[in-house]
Order: sequence, then C-alpha cells, then structure tokens
Amino acid sequence: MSAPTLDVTGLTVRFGGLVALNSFDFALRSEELVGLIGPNGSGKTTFFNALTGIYPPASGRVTLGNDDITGLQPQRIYDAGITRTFQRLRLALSLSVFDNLMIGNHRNLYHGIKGNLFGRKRLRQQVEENVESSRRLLEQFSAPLATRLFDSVFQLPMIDRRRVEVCRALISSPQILLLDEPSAGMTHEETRALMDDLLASRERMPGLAIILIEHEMGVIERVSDRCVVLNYGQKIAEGSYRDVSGDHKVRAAYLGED
Amino acid sequence: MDFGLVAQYLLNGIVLGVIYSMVAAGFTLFFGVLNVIKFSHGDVVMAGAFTALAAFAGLELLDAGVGMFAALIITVAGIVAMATLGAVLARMLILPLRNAPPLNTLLITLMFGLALRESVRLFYPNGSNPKPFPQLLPDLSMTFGNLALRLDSVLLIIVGLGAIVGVHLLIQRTRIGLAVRAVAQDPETARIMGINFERVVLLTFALGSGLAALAGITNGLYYSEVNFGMGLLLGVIGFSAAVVGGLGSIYGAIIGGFLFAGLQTIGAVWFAVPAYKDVFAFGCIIVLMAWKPTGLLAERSSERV
Amino acid sequence: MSTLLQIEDVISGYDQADVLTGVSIEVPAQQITCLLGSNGAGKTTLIRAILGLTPARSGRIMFEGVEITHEATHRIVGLGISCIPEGRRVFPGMTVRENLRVGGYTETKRDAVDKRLEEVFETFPRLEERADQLAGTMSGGEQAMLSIGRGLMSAPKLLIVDEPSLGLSPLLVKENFKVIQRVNELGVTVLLVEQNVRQTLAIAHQGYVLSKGRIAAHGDADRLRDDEEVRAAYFGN
Amino acid sequence: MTPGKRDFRALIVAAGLAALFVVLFLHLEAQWAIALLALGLVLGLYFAVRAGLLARVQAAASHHPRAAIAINTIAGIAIIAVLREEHFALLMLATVCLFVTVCLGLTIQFGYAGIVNFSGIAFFGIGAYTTAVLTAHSAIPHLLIIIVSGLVSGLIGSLLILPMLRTRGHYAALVTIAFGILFRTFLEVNDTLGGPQGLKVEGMRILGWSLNDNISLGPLGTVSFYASYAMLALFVAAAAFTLIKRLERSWIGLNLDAVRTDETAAASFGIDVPRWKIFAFTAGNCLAGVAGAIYAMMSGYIAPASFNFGDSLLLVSIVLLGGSGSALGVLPAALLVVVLPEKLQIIQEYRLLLFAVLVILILRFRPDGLLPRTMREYLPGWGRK
Amino acid sequence: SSEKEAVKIAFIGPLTGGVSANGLGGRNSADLAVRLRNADSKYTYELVALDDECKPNIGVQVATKAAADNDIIAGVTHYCSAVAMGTVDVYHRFGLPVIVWGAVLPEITYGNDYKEVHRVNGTMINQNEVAAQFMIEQGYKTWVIIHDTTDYGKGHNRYFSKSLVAQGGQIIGTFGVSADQQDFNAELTKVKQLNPEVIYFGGLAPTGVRLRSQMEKLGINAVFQGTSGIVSDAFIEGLGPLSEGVLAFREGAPLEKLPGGQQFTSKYQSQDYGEPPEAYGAFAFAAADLIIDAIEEVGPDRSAVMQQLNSTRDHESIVGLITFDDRGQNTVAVITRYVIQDGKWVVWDDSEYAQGTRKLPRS
Ligand SMILES: Nc1ncnc2c1ncn2[C@@H]1O[C@H](COP(=O)(O)OP(=O)(O)OP(=O)(O)O)[C@@H](O)[C@H]1O
Ligand SMILES: Nc1ncnc2c1ncn2[C@@H]1O[C@H](COP(=O)(O)OP(=O)(O)OP(=O)(O)O)[C@@H](O)[C@H]1O
Ligand SMILES: [Mg+2]
Ligand SMILES: [Mg+2]
Repeated sequence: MSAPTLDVTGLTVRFGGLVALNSFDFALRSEELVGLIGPNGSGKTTFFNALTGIYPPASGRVTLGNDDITGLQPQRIYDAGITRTFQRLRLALSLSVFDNLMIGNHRNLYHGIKGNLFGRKRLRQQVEENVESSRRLLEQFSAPLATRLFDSVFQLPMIDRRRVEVCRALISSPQILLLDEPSAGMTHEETRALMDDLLASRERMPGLAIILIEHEMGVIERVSDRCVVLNYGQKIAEGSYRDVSGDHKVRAAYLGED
Repeated sequence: MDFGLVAQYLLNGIVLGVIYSMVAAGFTLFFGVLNVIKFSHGDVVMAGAFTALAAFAGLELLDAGVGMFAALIITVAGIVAMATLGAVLARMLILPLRNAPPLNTLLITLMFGLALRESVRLFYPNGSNPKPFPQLLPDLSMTFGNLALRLDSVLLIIVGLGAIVGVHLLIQRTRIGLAVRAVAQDPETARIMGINFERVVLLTFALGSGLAALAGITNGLYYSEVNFGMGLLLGVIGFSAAVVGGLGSIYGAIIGGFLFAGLQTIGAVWFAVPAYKDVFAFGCIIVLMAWKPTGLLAERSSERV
Repeated sequence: MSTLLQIEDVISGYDQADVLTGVSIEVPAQQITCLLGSNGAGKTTLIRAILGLTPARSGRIMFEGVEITHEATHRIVGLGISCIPEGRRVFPGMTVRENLRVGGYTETKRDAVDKRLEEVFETFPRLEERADQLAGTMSGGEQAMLSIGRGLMSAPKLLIVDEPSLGLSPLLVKENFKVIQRVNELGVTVLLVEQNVRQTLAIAHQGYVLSKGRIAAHGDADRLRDDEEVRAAYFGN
Repeated sequence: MTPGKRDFRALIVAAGLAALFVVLFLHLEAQWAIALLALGLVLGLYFAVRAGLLARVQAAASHHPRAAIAINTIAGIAIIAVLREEHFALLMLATVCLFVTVCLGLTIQFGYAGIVNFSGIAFFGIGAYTTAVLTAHSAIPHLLIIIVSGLVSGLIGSLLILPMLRTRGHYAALVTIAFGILFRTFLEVNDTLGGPQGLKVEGMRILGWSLNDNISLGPLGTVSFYASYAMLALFVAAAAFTLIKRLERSWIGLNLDAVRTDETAAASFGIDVPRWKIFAFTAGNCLAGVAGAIYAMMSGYIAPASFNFGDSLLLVSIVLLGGSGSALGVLPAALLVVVLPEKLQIIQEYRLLLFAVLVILILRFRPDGLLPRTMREYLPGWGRK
Repeated sequence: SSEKEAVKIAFIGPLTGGVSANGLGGRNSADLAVRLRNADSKYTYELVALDDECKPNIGVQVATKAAADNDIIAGVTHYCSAVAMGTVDVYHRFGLPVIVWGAVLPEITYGNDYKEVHRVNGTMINQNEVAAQFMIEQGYKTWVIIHDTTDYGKGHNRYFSKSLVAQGGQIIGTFGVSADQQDFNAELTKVKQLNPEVIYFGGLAPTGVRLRSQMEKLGINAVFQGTSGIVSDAFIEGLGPLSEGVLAFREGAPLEKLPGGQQFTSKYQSQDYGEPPEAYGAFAFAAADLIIDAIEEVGPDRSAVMQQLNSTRDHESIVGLITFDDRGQNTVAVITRYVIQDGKWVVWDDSEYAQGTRKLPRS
C-alpha cells in the first residue's frame, strides 16, 4: 500500500467559542475514495474549508506528500493539486460554461501579459485545445451539456450546474478532489448517473483521490472505499461502510436507526 | 487653551456630528433595505429645508410665523413632503429597476439629485441665491468665558439624536423593522413570508427621506441659512460617515457622523489653512478603511463557504 | 372532502419560455398531496405560480374557493398559505431567532409568535442552541432545519414544502417526514415536493407526477407506489 | 457573396452610418435639426434591433475584430476630414475620444475586475498635472511625457492599493471618493502646483512640429489644429480599445471576471486575487493618466476646478450608460454624456435639468445600458461555432 | 431699411451651478443692452449665451465654440477668474475680441499681451488698495482675514494683505476656507479668541452669508468687511437684518449716481427677467454696449472691432468712464464704498454711518 498522499493531524477550527472541527486526524492515499459523513453541522464542510485555505486552522498540521501545506493561501493549495466543489454552488453565473471550466483550469493556462495581449498564437492554441478537452470532459457527464459549452451558466438547470462544478474541479487533473454533497437535489437516478460518470472519470485520471461528503447512504455504500464519520467536530468512527454503518454511535447520531 | 474654548469646539462638533449622523442614518437605511446607495440623499436634505422655508412663507401670510409652534409646523411640513417624495422616487425609479445592477440605481439617484437641485435653483423664487432661514427657536444663550452655550443648539442636538435613536428602535424592535430587515436580505423570500415588499420599500424611502428633511431643517435652524447647493458636500460626508461607521448599522452612522465632525474640527484647528481640514478628514478616512475594511462597527459577517 | 387548493389549466414560465403547459391539480383539505417529477419538470415553477411569484399566464388558481390567480404574493400568503422554499433561502444576515420571527410575520400577536417559537425550538433543539447565530454562517443542514422551522411559524392552513430534506442527514430526513406528518395530523393541508420518492409516498395521501410541464399521472399514494409504469419512468428504483 | 464579404459590407455600412450620425450630431446647431436627428436615431436603432441588423453587425465585428477596428478608425479619420475646418466640433470629438479612453480604463477596473472607482477624474487630473509640470520643467519629448504621465497616474494610484485590496463594494467606493475629494482640495489649497489658478500647458510638439498650428492646405483651405489633436486622441482611443478587447478575450480577462464574480471561488482555483486587482486598478489609472496628459496639452490650461467629484461621477455614468463591462457601449455613452450638454446650450440654464432627466429616462428603459456586454469570444468568429 | 444685417455677440458666464445667480444676472443685462440697441442700430444684434459652469474645461469648450463661429464678432465673457485665465489663449488664437465683465484676477489682462482681451471692471488690486486705506482711516487696527481658496479669495487675500500692512494695519490671523464649506464654527471659534476689530472676507455672497450668520451665533463682535463678490441683493436677502453694517467695495461708479445707471435699473425691471442683475450686471451691460458701439462704428469685423475697442478712451458708460490701457484693462478705477443700511447697499458717503448717526461696531 502506498504512503498517505494527504496527512492531517490534530486539525482544529474555531468560530468564536464554537469548535467546529476538533483535533481531527485524517489520512488519504492515492486513488482512494473516502466518504465523509456526519450529522448536519458536524464540521464536514469546515474540514474542506480549512484544508483549502479558506478558514485558517487554529492548530494542527496538513501535509501533502512531503510538503507542509497547513494554512496556505487557497491559490497555493490549488497549485499543489487539491480542487473542490462547494456545497452551495459558486459558479460565475454570467459567464459561459467554457469560461467557468477555464477558471478551474487556471494552473494549465498561460497568464503572461505579453502573450495574452500581443503574441496571441499561444493563446489561440490553448483556447482550441481547451475547447476540445472541455467538450470531452463534459461529454463524460452529459452529452447534451457538451453542446451548451458556450451558453451562460445562468441558463442551465440546477443539475447541469452541478455537473459544471464537478467538471471545473476535475479539468485541471488534480491529485485530490473534494466533493461537497454533489448530488444534493438530484433524484436517485440522476445521482446514480453522476456517480457512475465520476467513477468513470476516475479511471481516466490515475492517482486521483477523492473525499466525498454525502448524505445519501446508498451512494456512500456503493462508491466509497472507506468512511470517516464526524460528530460535533470530532471523528467518531472510521472504516468500511459496513463497519461504520454498524457502529452504534453512528447509528444514534447520524442514521437514526434503532 | 482654556476650558471654554475647548467646550465651544466640542459643542460645535456635536451639533455638526448630529447633522452628519442624521444624513448618514438615511444612507444606512437605504443601503440596508435595497442594497443601494442613494446619491440624491444630500439633495433631499436640501429640498427638505426649502420645503420648510416655503411652509414658513405660507405661515407668515397667515401671521403665524413665529416661535416654536411655527418651527414644529414647518418641520412637519418638510418631513411629510420629503417622505412623500421619497416614496414617489422609490415607486417610479427604484422599484422598476430592482433587477438591474445595483450601481444603476446609484446613477439614477445621482441624476435625480441633480434634477432636484437644478429644479430648486430654477423654480424656487430666486433659488440660486442663499436664503435666510427663520430663527424660530428661542434665542437664549449663556456665556461661560469663551463658551457661548445656545439653547437652540441644545434643542437641536436632542431632537436630532432622538430622531436617530427612534429610527433605530423602529428598525430593531418592531414588526415593521423586522420586515424591513428581511426585505434587505432577500426580497423574494420576504414576500413568501407574507411581507408586502413594495410597501416596505416605500416606507423605508419615506422614512429615510423624512430623516433627511429633518437634517435639512436642523441645518437651517442652526446656521440660519440654506442654499440649493448645501446638499452636495453634506451628501458625500453623510455617505462617508455611514460607510466608515459600518453600513447597515444605525449606531455606526452615529459614530461615523461624530467621527467626521471631529476630524474636521481637529483639522480646522490644527492646520494654519483650515481648508486643509477636508484633506485631513478624507485622508484619515482612507487610512481608517485600510485598518478597518468594513467600517468601525463592522457588520457581523454572514458569509460562509 | 373539500378541496382547499385548486389549480386549473395553469400556464406559466420565465421570460419567453413556458415551463408549465397547462397543469391542473387539486389539493384536498387536511391531506398530504405530493408532487413528484424529475429535475426541471416544473415543480418549483408550479409552486411559484401558486404564490404569485411567477404569475400564471393563463388558467385559474383557487384557494378555499376564492380566486387568487392574480393576487400579490403577500396577500396570498396572508390567506393562510406558508411555504418552505426550494434552496432554504434563510435570511443570512439575521439571527436564527429573527429568521423564525419573520416566519411568523403574518401573525400580529406577539404572544402567539412567542409560543410558536417555543414549539419550533422543541422540534429542532439545534435551532435553540444556535438562536443567536447568524443564519448565513450555519451549516447547510442547519439552514434547512431553520427553513422548515420558519415555515411552521405562521400556523398555515396550507403548507407548501419544496424539497425540504435536501442536504439533511438521514436521521433528520426521517425526523423531517415525521414533522410533516405530525403537522398534517394537526389539521394542516400539505403540498409536498420531494425527490425522496419512497418516503414521500409513505406519508402522502395522494400525488401527482409532473413531467415536462404537464401532469403525467395522478392518484392515491398507494396506487402511484404500485404503478409499474410510473415507477419505471420516474422513480428508477 | 461569401459570408466574409457580407460581413465586411455590413461593417462598412454600419461604420458609415455611425460616422454620418456623429458628423451631423457634432455639426448641427439648430434645435429642430437636433431633435430630428435624435428621433431618427431612436427610430433607426429600434428597427435595426428589431430586424436583427445590430446583432448581425456585432457578429460581423466579432468575426473580424481587426477589420472592425480598422474600419472604424478609418471612419473616425473620415469624420475628422469632413469636419477639418470646424474647430469646435473637432475639439468635442477629441474630448469624446479622450473620455472614451478614460472610461475604457474604468471598464477594466469596474466592468471586469469589479473595482468601483469614483476618482477617475483625479487620475485624469494627475496625468494632466504631470504633463503640465514636465512640459514646463523638462526637455522630455512630448510623446514620452504622455506615457510618463500615464505611469505616474498608475503609480499614485498604488497609494490606494492597500485599502482597495482590503475592502470591497461600497467600502472600496468610499476610498476612491475620499481620494478624489482630497486630490482636488489639495491642489486648490496648495500653491506649489498653481493653486486654484491652475497651470498653463504648452501645446504638444512631435519632432519639432507643433500640434497647435493650423495646417494650411493651400487652395484647399486650412485644417484646424484641433484636427491633429482629434487624430491623436482617436488613435489613442483606438489603441486603448484594441488593448481592452484583447484583454477581455484572453485568460487575463477571464481572471478579472473570476475576481469580480466570486473572490473565494477564484482564489480556490489558483487565481491570485490581489495581483489581478492591482493589475486592473493600475492599468485603468494609467489609461486615465494618458488621456489626461493629452487633454492638458490640447486645452492648454488646467485648474483644480476641472477635476471635481462630479466629473468622476460623470465618468462612472458613461461606463454604466454604455453597459457595465461593454467596451463598445462606452463609445455612444461618451458621445452622449460629453456632447449632449453642449448641444443643450440652446436651453441655457435648463440644460443640466434636461440632461439629468434624459439620463434617468434612458436608465429607466434600458437598465442594462445602451449596448450590454456580450459573451466573451476568445477567437474571431467564436459565436458561430 | 427693414432688412438689417444680423450680427452675433457672445455672452459667456456661469448659467448653472453654484454662482449661476451672477451669471444669469450678467446674461440678462447683456441681453438688455442688445434689446435696447436693436431699436435703432445699423445691424440686428443677436446675443448667443453660453454656459461655462464656472469650470475651466467647460469654459475652454464654449470659448472655442464662440471663437470658431465666424458669425460671432465679439464676446462679453466670464465671471469666474479661473475660467477667464483658461480661455484668453483661445480668444487670442482665434482673434475674437472680448470684454471681461466680472472676473477680477489681475493676470487676466496683465498676465499676457493679448490685444483681444479687455476688461471693463477693475482688478482686485484697485479695490483692495481703496479698501485698506478707507478702513485705516476709520481707525481700525486689527484684522482677521477669511478667504475662500479659489483664485478669487486667494487673490483678494494677497492684495488686501499687502495694502493693509503697507498702511500700518495689523493682521492677526488668516484663514483659508473652501468655497462650498457649510460650517465655519471651528474657524470662527478661533477667530473669536483672537478678537479682531474687523473680519475681512474674500469670497462670494453664498459663503459670505454663511460666515456672517455663524459669526453672529458665536457672538463675535466685529466689523464685517467684504469684497465686490458680496455686493449683491442676494447677500442682503440671505442674511436679513444681520446684514446691517456690512462694508464692501466694488469697482465702478455707483449706478444710481449716473443717469445711465438709473435708466439701466428701470429698463431692467421693465423687461421681466426672472433674476436680478446682481453686482456685475451693470458691467455686462456696459461691455455689451461698448461692443455694439464699436460695431456700429467700424462694422461687423473682428479685427476692426478689436482695434476700435483698444482705442477706447473716456467712453461714457453706466459704470463711469471707460479707458483701456495697453493691456485692455479699464484704468478708470472708480471704486465705490458701500455699507448695508436698512437692507440696502448704500454708498458710504450717503449713509448715516458716514454722517455719524449710526455707528459700526467697535468704532
Ligand atoms: N463562518 C462561520 N461562522 C460561525 N460558525 C460557523 C461558520 N462556518 C461554520 N460554522 C458552524 O460550524 C459548524 C460546522 O459547520 P459545517 O458547515 O462544517 O457543517 P457540515 O458538517 O458541513 O454540515 P452540513 O451537512 O449541514 O453541511 C456548524 O455548526 C456551523 O454553524
Ligand atoms: N429563473 C428562471 N429563469 C428561466 N428559466 C428557469 C428559471 N427557473 C427555472 N427555469 C427553468 O424552468 C424549468 C423548470 O424548473 P423548475 O425549477 O420548476 O423544476 P423543478 O421541477 O422544480 O426541478 P428541481 O427538481 O430541480 O427543483 C427548468 O427547465 C429550468 O431551467
Ligand atoms: Mg456542509
Ligand atoms: Mg424545484
């Protein structure tokens, strides 16, 4: 088994008096898909935010490979190869699907002033390449969506917006993908399709590891290699879906059975 | 520097601060409800003062133009007229544009202010010249050394602060205020909760414009003079005060108003050329904004990811 | 049994495009009526049409026998309709308590509002814990709770619920359905939109299936649950 | 006819009509003629929009961006040639071009990066004052002075960077408002830069040739010296326009849009938000400074009273009237805001009132501006894919 | 002949904005001159009025508009000094003869050698020399100077200070304030402590009104001495009874002392203009009149008119005799001393103050 790609130790996040994430330990290996579950307000999204540099951690340490990435700026985290989706969509609604994807592909684009304004050969080449790759990526999720590459996101139905968000996070070929309830508001069928597409994409991106926050237990059961359960900011269980779903603490706090 | 002098500066500063605060409170109110900057606010202040002046002319015809009673009547007249004007403005220009980018509202109110100013200049009898404002408050004053403590100043401070605090309580403590704040956050959901969106907007504009009129009349009573251009700088300063204090908070508006008055007074005393006081005050504002980017009484941030 | 809400041939939509192309449904009093359908079928649009937010271009909407098709939203709500809107839509800059108070806006008596506040806090203890937190800083699921609580504040005759369990934990989803059922048992008519078809049909009395802006099927909950065709087409599982 | 040829024809016809309109608008003085012209414009535009002609022209322009700019520049030159003897019309034309330049700068700041700048005229003024000082006290060639003035504007603007980076929205707006007022008051109170009386500025000289001389064409008459300035201003505006368009259609434009729409999301995808804000703010101020420099040399005299807060608001008005973020929209909006009050001179003291009412009406019925921004097209002809 | 040739004359002044009262008064007065003369003249005169907003950039624009229009033979131009400073180059370049009717900064005529530029009103130098001398004669010793920071206020400060110190007056404080400022309490509190005998104010009526009324509220007991900028009905109207005893100085002979002046006043009133002529209306009238005289004499030709104007010597006008020096400046520097008595500007020598029946403060 390969060494952990991402290693989190003792991560703590506070909002005033509230400890939203309490001394959280977590490890993620290459190609692994970990389901992160827990009751509402248990700190799942906060974990993503602390990881991606949006909230500064009060204490703790995060390493990616051999690099310490604790408390770095969001853009540095992205450069290091971690991308995410947001629980509440954060797309630029007035921009086209393509533009939104290209925001996600920032790392692979050329941002020099000279080349962008004057010698535009390179720009042209990059645009053409990226139109192709965007279209291919979208097609993996939804063929009709791929034909709307140049429509504004505002015109898309919610479900397609979610797809665009996932694609935006995938297009730069990250090492780690953080998904925050990607299937919220979808029917079972749609959720299943999205997950299938996601798994298919994973096949094409060797090494991609995913952390998935999800309240739909069927999904977690089907796709996750391992589960981590949070409650009141603390890890209360970890292991395979079967182990975790059998844990009585998890059942009481989260699943609400027995 | 002797005590009387310091007290005099303080007193002047306080009256000035009250006037600024009243204007700032209006800005905060509009911002709070529709997320718009209403740049015509300063001119509404001016128009309020002129309406009161016109009402006074009317009273004089009836031979009733003296004393506190007349002051009360013209104040009410000014407030009612401006409140109506505010509601009409909201109805005709602000509401139809509420789906347009917010800066468009800013521009449209700016132009409305210009139109208002030019109208007073052109259509108020001899409107391009300064007008004396009647001295209606009791002309009593006591002198302590260098301090001339005037009763009218004290009255104006009390009325002004009372009005601001009253508006604050209205917004924070009443059902109407709750509706106003809900509309500010999300108009559509507010409607789903059974709130009459239009009425709330009209009400807020009426309230803010009424407050502006009061500021204008206070200004007139205090300086005994009004002119059609008085709203220009007052508007900018009121906006600055509202922002420095922290938009959306009425107490912020008060703090901002007094801060601005204080900075100007200090600037005027400190510099050999008092005209530098505005350079000083606005310079301080820039520094303050770098230090406290969302105002002194920062809004509690409700943003999360 | 009387019909509380009746919708006849409603056509409605945004800008040029019609989303609803002639929808008729009836919501009987005291019952739970559910509205099913895939993403983008027009469920939310129908609710917006009822509330007068996306006004009907033609057709009629009657509440308690009174036509409300062209009324203003706040009037419609004032008649005794309460809505838990899609996407929670809490007031982010107001505290939890203030959000709930806005929910009780149509109630003018302060005591009554206070009493209902107590009841909501009982149902969702987490809200009481966080009564003074700004709603915008709450977690996704906490906001969903708040939205539901807010919808219960006005003691409506008709409660319209649009995907309330979105983003809620399994425990809370169950809790949520229980709450809706309990509310209904207290005599409130419910119009429920949900993706969670199985659990929805378990508590609903009857339902409509909406597809591409039309009613594709309708009937008692049991019938819908068993109808092979409907299952295959809309529920998938 | 091939689509290419059809495009060119559409572009040429559109540019020709626009040029004709500008010439008439600048030239006509009689009240009824202007009213007729305005009516013609409104009707013409209405039918052009209805028949989809406007959209076709826009598509054609996006398909051939270089040709579009070239054709329009030629149309501009043609306007200058037609008006060659009319000093006043040329002065107005040059002023419009300079205002277009400033407002394109504001478009980078506000339209793309979302930074509101209420002190545009101050940066224009910094360019003007820099030019006044440099022409009087240095031997730097005038063309270079224009560039230096732009840079100085950008540099002084960086004093505001820290508060601008830390604040947003209305709070940032306040910073610029404060700066604008401070700038003007400072110039007026302080005597080192001429105080309230202002400064005289030399006319521009390029390689020994003074732009302040009329050009004699022998028997063909003389060309107004303002034609030279109008030409210069036209080229500067065209260059600024080209740059802005290229900026918009590049990854940089995308970065700026991302910063405007959602800073958190932008940062989460590697975009260096402060860097692009500084870039946009500085670039915009530089453009304002360049325009100010040419304006100073052209008008020959500058004073603090010309750089009021109200003038900054006028600049913002142009950007909003055109349609926020729409480079093309700046052109008709600038024409309107600069020339219309002049045309209204006939009604004398009522003109500002009427101007205000007209702007209100436009905004009321076209809330997104005269020519709202369209989708980004990275490459020519993108929209037809 | 019924078909007289039409000749255009430009009028430029601030018709909108803060000092528009003066601009409108000037325009009406120039218009009056044209109307009166059209009755019997060789040409039909037409006044083209343009608004400079009291802003230099707009001023240059409209000056170009007027100067580039070959039908316009001459112009009556500018109330604001900063605007006039900016536009003289334009008139020179286009060869348009103009007469400044209100701007008082000396440099407008003396800062250049342009034959096109003339001025009927005096400069602030003349005014302040007389003012300083007069006040010293009245026995005052200590002054505080408050001036606005426009070129008008700053210039007055400069020239008055110079004259006053030269004649032995003592300046115990100088305050520059901005023209659109509303509140002067901070400055005046300082002034109160300095306790001067006279407050000299260099600025225009609107600011002057504010200053004077706030002085009163703080209980400052001093003579209020103003400049030509406050000699207007607006000042008195704005202050009411508080205006009593305010002193000011203005170039030109008092209207009511000249036969033409009285006629001007009555004719002006009979025309139903919406606005009063204000302090400089008479100068605008005189300037327009002078231009019409010149055109009648030499015909509608710019350079001929310019030469005609340059040679103006002892020309009778409603503001007294006009003689232009080699810079085009009217050198007959009659300065009239005014005091406000019972709500009217009264020439000092005719006032009860001069006769000793009323007393100024502290005298
Ligand atoms: N910016 C903030 N300010 C104050 N409290 C916050 C903030 N962000 C999150 N919280 C609180 O921290 C706790 C954890 O929130 P988080 O968003 O991580 O929950 P979650 O596990 O993602 O829940 P859900 O499943 O409902 O999305 C919640 O109680 C929330 O109210
Ligand atoms: N504001 C809007 N403007 C334009 N079209 C819209 C708007 N809102 C929704 N639509 C379109 O209307 C159609 C129906 O949307 P609606 O929200 O009613 O569906 P829904 O059945 O509620 O779906 P979901 O399950 O996703 O909530 C969709 O195709 C959507 O794209
Ligand atoms: Mg979450
Ligand atoms: Mg929906």
